[in-house]
Amino acid sequence: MPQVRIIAKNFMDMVAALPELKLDKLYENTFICEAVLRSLPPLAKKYVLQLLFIDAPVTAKSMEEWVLADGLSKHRVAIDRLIQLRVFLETTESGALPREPMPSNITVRLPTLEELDVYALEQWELMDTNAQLWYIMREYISNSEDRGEDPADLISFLLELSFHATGQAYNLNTLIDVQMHTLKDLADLGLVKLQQGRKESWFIPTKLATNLSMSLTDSSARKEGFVVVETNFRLYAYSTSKLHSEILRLFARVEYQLPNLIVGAITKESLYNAFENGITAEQIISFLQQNAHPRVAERTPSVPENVTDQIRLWETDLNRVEITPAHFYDEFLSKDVFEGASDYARENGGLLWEDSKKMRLVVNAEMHAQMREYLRRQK
Amino acid sequence: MASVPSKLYSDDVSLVVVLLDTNPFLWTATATATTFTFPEFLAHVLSFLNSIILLNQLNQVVVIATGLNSCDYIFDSSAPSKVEPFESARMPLLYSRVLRRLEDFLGSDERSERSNGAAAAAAPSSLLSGSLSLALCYIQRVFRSGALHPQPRILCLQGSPDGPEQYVAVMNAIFSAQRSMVPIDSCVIGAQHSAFLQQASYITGGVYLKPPMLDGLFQYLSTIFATDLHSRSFLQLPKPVGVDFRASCFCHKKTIDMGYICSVCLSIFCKHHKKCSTCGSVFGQANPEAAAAATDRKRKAPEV
Amino acid sequence: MDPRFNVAEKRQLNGEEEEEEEDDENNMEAWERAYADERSWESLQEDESGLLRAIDSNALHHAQYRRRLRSLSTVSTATRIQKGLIRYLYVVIDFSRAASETDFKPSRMAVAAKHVEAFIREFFDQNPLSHIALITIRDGVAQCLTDLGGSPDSHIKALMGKLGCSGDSSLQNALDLVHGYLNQIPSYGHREVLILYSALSTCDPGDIMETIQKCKNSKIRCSVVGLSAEIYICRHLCQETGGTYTVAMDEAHMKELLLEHAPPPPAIAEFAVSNLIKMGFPQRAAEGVVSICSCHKEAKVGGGYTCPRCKARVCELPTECQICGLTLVSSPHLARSYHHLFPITPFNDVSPTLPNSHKLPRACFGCQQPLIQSGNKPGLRVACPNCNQHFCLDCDIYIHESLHNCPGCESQRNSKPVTGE
Amino acid sequence: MSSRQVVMRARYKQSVKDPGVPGILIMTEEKFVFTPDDPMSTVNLNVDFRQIKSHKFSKEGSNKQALLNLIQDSNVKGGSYIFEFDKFSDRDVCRDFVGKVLGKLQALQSAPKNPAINSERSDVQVHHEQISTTEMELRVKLLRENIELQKLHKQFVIGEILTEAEFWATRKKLLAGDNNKMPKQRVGLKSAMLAEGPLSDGRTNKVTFSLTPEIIQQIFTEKPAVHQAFLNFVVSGKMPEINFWTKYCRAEYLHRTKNAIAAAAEAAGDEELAIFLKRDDILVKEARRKIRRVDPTLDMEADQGDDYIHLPDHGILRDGTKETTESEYDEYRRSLLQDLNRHAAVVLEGKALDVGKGDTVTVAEALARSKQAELANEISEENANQERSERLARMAEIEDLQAPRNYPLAPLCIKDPREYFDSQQLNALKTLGDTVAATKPINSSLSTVQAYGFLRKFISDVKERGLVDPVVNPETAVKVLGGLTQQLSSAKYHLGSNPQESVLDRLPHRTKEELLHHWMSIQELLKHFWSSYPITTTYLHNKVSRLKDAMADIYTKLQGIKESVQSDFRHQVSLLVQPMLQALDAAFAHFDSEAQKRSARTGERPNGFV
Repeated sequence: MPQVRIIAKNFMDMVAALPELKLDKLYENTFICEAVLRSLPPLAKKYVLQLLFIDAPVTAKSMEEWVLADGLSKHRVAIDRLIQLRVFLETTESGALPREPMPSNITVRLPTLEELDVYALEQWELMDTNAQLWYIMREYISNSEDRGEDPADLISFLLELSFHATGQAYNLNTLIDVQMHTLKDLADLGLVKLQQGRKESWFIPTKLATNLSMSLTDSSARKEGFVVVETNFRLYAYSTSKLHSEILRLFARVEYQLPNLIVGAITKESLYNAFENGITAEQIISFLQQNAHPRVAERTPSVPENVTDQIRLWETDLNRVEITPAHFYDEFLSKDVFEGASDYARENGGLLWEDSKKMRLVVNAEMHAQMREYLRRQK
Repeated sequence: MASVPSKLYSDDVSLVVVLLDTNPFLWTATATATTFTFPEFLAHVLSFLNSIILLNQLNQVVVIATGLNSCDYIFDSSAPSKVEPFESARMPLLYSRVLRRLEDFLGSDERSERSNGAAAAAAPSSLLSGSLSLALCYIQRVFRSGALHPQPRILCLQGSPDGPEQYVAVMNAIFSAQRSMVPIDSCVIGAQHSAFLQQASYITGGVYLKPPMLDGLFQYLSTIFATDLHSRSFLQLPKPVGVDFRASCFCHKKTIDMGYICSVCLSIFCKHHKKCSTCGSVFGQANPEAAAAATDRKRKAPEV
Repeated sequence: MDPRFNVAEKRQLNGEEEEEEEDDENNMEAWERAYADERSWESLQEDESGLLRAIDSNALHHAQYRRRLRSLSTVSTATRIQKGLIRYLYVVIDFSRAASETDFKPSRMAVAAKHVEAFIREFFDQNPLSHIALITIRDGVAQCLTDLGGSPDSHIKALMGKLGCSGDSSLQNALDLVHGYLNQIPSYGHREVLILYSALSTCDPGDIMETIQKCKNSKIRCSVVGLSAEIYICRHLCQETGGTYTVAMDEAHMKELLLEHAPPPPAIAEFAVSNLIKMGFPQRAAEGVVSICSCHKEAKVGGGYTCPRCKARVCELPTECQICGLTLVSSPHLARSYHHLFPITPFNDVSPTLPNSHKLPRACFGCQQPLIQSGNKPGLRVACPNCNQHFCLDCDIYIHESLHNCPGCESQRNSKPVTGE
Repeated sequence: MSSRQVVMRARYKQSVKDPGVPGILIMTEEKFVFTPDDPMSTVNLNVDFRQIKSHKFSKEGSNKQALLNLIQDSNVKGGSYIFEFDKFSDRDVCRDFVGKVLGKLQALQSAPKNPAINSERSDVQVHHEQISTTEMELRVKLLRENIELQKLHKQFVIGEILTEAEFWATRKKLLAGDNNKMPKQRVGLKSAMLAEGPLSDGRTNKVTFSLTPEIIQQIFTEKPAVHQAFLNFVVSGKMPEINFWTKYCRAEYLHRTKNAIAAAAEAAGDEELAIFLKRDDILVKEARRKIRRVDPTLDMEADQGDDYIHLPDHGILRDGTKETTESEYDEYRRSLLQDLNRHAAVVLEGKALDVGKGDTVTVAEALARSKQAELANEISEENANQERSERLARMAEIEDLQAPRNYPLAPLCIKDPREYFDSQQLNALKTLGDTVAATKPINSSLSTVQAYGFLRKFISDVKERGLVDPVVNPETAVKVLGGLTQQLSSAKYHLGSNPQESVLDRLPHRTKEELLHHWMSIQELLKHFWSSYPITTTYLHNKVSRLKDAMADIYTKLQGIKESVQSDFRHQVSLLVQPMLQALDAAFAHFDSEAQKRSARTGERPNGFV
């Protein structure tokens, strides 16, 4: 969602933002090195790799030899990034000296597990989970100093966490208490799941945690969609997930639910519920679009235009009523008094409503004084 | 007919299928010839595999052994496998797994060697056609896996000479790869060039390279063959040497730039024959000039 | 007394009725009609656990494919047979009134055009040495859209430019026209006509039977893909000339039927005339050579090929030399067709209910996909008769339709399917 | 030899001042024809050159008009024809042509029995092509629109290297344009007409039939009686056509309403009408002869016996109601089936519509004539019918009873597929600088067992000791990277600054144009050259030699360009010219070799051409 996009570009920006010393300190940690490597743009990755065993400075020019005409911009970006992260160090003779960011032994990770996702996702509804995650982590880290923690340590711990195999149980007592403390918070965020054993206890990283190290491209978060919305506002969700059905209920009327199919309709009422809960039309639409079933995802728009438009319209409908403080006058002595009053009000552009039969007026509050003044004069 | 879903979920997420030439003669031979030994080779390749996986969490590596008598899958980074209780301090999991499977494979390969006599001794070539076919099947499966899949490419680490009997099969594989837009990179580690791979890379738009300094193999791999397809559109990689697409005739085996093709079996002859030596069909129209004339008439030649 | 009234009335009544019917049509919402036409509910399916899922098109597709493969192989497996590798194919598209029917969405015409494009591409992919020409039928006459040529794009461009349909259809006129052209082509070429026929009748100037005989005598193999219903005259035509007649049930089916004509057909003994064809194998021009290519009339640096006979420069192969008309190919182009000479045998179904089915391989030899269903039951699979390796259905299709190698056989030193008879 | 005609756009003017009439001037050896663009215009010249005594023309100059004035022989009749041309170049073409023609004519007049010229004239006739003016105009249009084409045309046709015919023969596509160049296809008779009922507005008693020329013609072909009647009444002028058709329609109407009694009644009253109402007796006469023609699969009447036809809603009968079967009205009854049969028969006879034959009378007469002809060759058709009916008999068989009639397929046996490898791979390797043969067996003293043993030992070593670290030592790494980079940059340089910008554009405009023009002319010539082989006629022989000479002097011109261009472009130019020269050389070589072959052959073969 917009505000998130703006702030939390990605984790590595923060790493890059760290002072040199802290950064260099981070690089002593294998995990950080790998995380950094992964966060790089494709070209940069390649450069790092190909300079891995080069210990002498390499001239920038010789690097450019490899770049095609239309690749130059990307090339620049990559190099800048590398220098920014102090992976490359510029040396006087305008070359870049690579440092070794990667010890040659790093483990292979395992695929992630369904239920953990769900567990994690329960904390995160409509918005792009990673986006929110970064949003929060960023806050968490930036005010870590206030809590008297070293952001560098924190970062390194987070990254380390991100390289733990998802769904593997790790013993808690391997951790120092700062980390323990952090871990509790993370548990609330759904990054890890704590498990109490008889005497020992473990923590289990979820997918969110392992995603930490990935830079914030939609790609990393994107998964197969499951929702089909049709021009008649009906909505079919091919999903077994409780979570999904819950999310849908937020803004759609779920009509019936088969083992792996949720059928609902987007109605004015259902949407008003959503709006009342502070969910915006944009969020709903983008949710529908992000999770469009592959079949419909091919099409553009993946969600029928008439539906998206209607959703927006209904939202604006809410803001249609405008409130004007006013005064209500009745029990006029005579017809002509009443008409005089109403004319007066009309002339001064304060008349909001009149009922000449029952002789009633509603006049803008600003005019109340004048009205009173006028009426007194009539007497 | 496989049409490739172009939608990819990240620019550089790649699937690299590595075809590893495990022809024992190759290594024993080179062991005598050059200083580059099998262990070194393994070291280079393994750390290459590792770095590929390292580059992107979603990257995927599959290793297929190209044996003398058989081909088989050696390693698949996506395959679920129970975590080993302890990881040997000496090397990461990936390495040990690959090595173990490789050992097993060699065993079975040798056994099948025995089973069908000294076939291999006769033909020193490893079964490239087999491993290529396997790789392509695997890649098709990845394509089927849905709209979101890593972008696949094949890397042949080949040292054995080409096996003539595989020609048709290899060409078929190459064309199928081309059709599904899977580039075949070739890194020739043998003593001589491979015409198979040269064509493969040229036709599928991959890179063909025969590293002059084998002890720098990793450098070649990381500099050129590690480049994901996305980046290849911005980078310049070694151009394929202009492939000579002329043919040589069946009759004298000499290269020709004009010749006669049998319309039935497409065999090539440098001069006109009465009868096709390959498929034995007798050519109805004795005079090729007449045939040529026919085509001439087909061309909008001036009628007079 | 006047009878005319009744007549008139009757007619009027009919008129009204018709209109009412139309109204019914219109009453449907667009989205409703979409369902009514596509009958999408038919493609709903429950798996054993009662879960709803879109129909397993895979299994169906495979089934169809098997049927096709068998029908082909019945002839081909027994003894290896010649294929028409060098084809001269006229694609005739019926753009008569009938093609504007909308039972195919958006219309027969549009769908036909779309799939003909796909077909043309596939055709040249499979028959690099062959030629195609396009013919359309409108207003009872056939018109030549493109002449025989080897470049897919030019055909497609012409076709897309000439959409729109009207008038009657005339099979005879089309056949006459084609016959006129195909009679001139060299004898070794395989003369074929592929007709996409929408109409249910043909409005001919004369006796079509004679035309059919004419085609038969000049060895033109006519095939028809019908879009509406089977028509006697079409079947007769195909029978007489050794072609095939199929009628498409829906768009997907039509696509399949079309693509069946992409691989070269088995050569009919009495039709096949073998001959030597003069061809040139141009060399790639060395880098740095500058020359004006005869196809685009612009200076090209390096690249391109030089015609060995007249030294003209052409940009890509295969092609016919602009200047001297020599057929120019590269050896890979020939190689592309080799798999037609060495087809791989179809795989056999493996019934999962074998006595010792638990011993069956657990994964597809080709792609490693598990062949075990839930509950550890062996899943659907096929086996290669030569190497006895097991494959999943997807690989089966891929292997036979694109790869043309059996990975199992290729992964064995012995039993090369390729070598010899 | 000279080109046989000149076609130019020009304005014909009465006087020099006169703005003149735009049109097309076609000059042949005998005469010149001027056809104005505006068809209304009265100016239409068709003048024999013999009437022309001499010609004048205006001086070339920017502000001057390009005029050509053909002055008539005063003793035939004075006056002159003035033509203005758009360009002087056009004018000169015509002027030269006129000059030639006049020269020739004078020569003829002076010495009518001059054998040389006669022979030349005869030679002239050989390839004189007759072309319609429309064709002409099309060509002119093309020339005007396409400057390059014009250049070529001027250079070769006017330059007498190619004849008009040859020049255009290679451009059939251009000429064809949209209209397809196949013999005009005929449209079949629509069966729709039978179904079409009368149109009736429900209110009045009016019933309207619509008769188009097609329908009328179809009526004639399908209803000989009507045709006959038409000839008798209308053509002979006994009855105005309109009446005739009204009667016809009335009859039709009665038929359609199946009102046999009414029909009978009306027929009694009106003998012309009767003709339409009664069963077509000409048909009945023909029937015996015709029935042979009728495709049994199409004989609808045949299965009228089958009772399902009489089931309600069967639909073949025009209306559901049962046929009244009083025999005396039989002849006034006509079933749809008869119509259908008749229609089928006509279609099979291959009588197609050729619309635009103008008024019905001519149509009718034409048809009558064709009928006569038909009767004449009736007998000759006998056997044709014979085999047709045989074929029909075969078709009539029930599908399922027929034997599956798929053709035997041609078997294929291929000895050794390795052949294919050898044919394609050996030289592919050569280019890679491999001197060794493709499949050099790896020289290995070891047995397979040993070999495998070694390998496995290696692996176990690695497992124990781990990998060599660092995998690559920095020096090698640097060397390799440097090497690769080097290789790349060199390749880049080789490709030139950027391949997008064409070499041509860098050249000075004049040179570029010149080169392109030469290139085009070479293409043109070469096309003609190669397409003339194999040489089978004297004509081709001459043509080829003509072409060869033309190419020869372009060759020299090209050389000239190479010299002329200033030094800094010389390289590119020579690069560009090189391929053209090669192409020409190839042609020359071919020419010579062929010539030798022929001269060799002429020994045994008298005519000398194969």
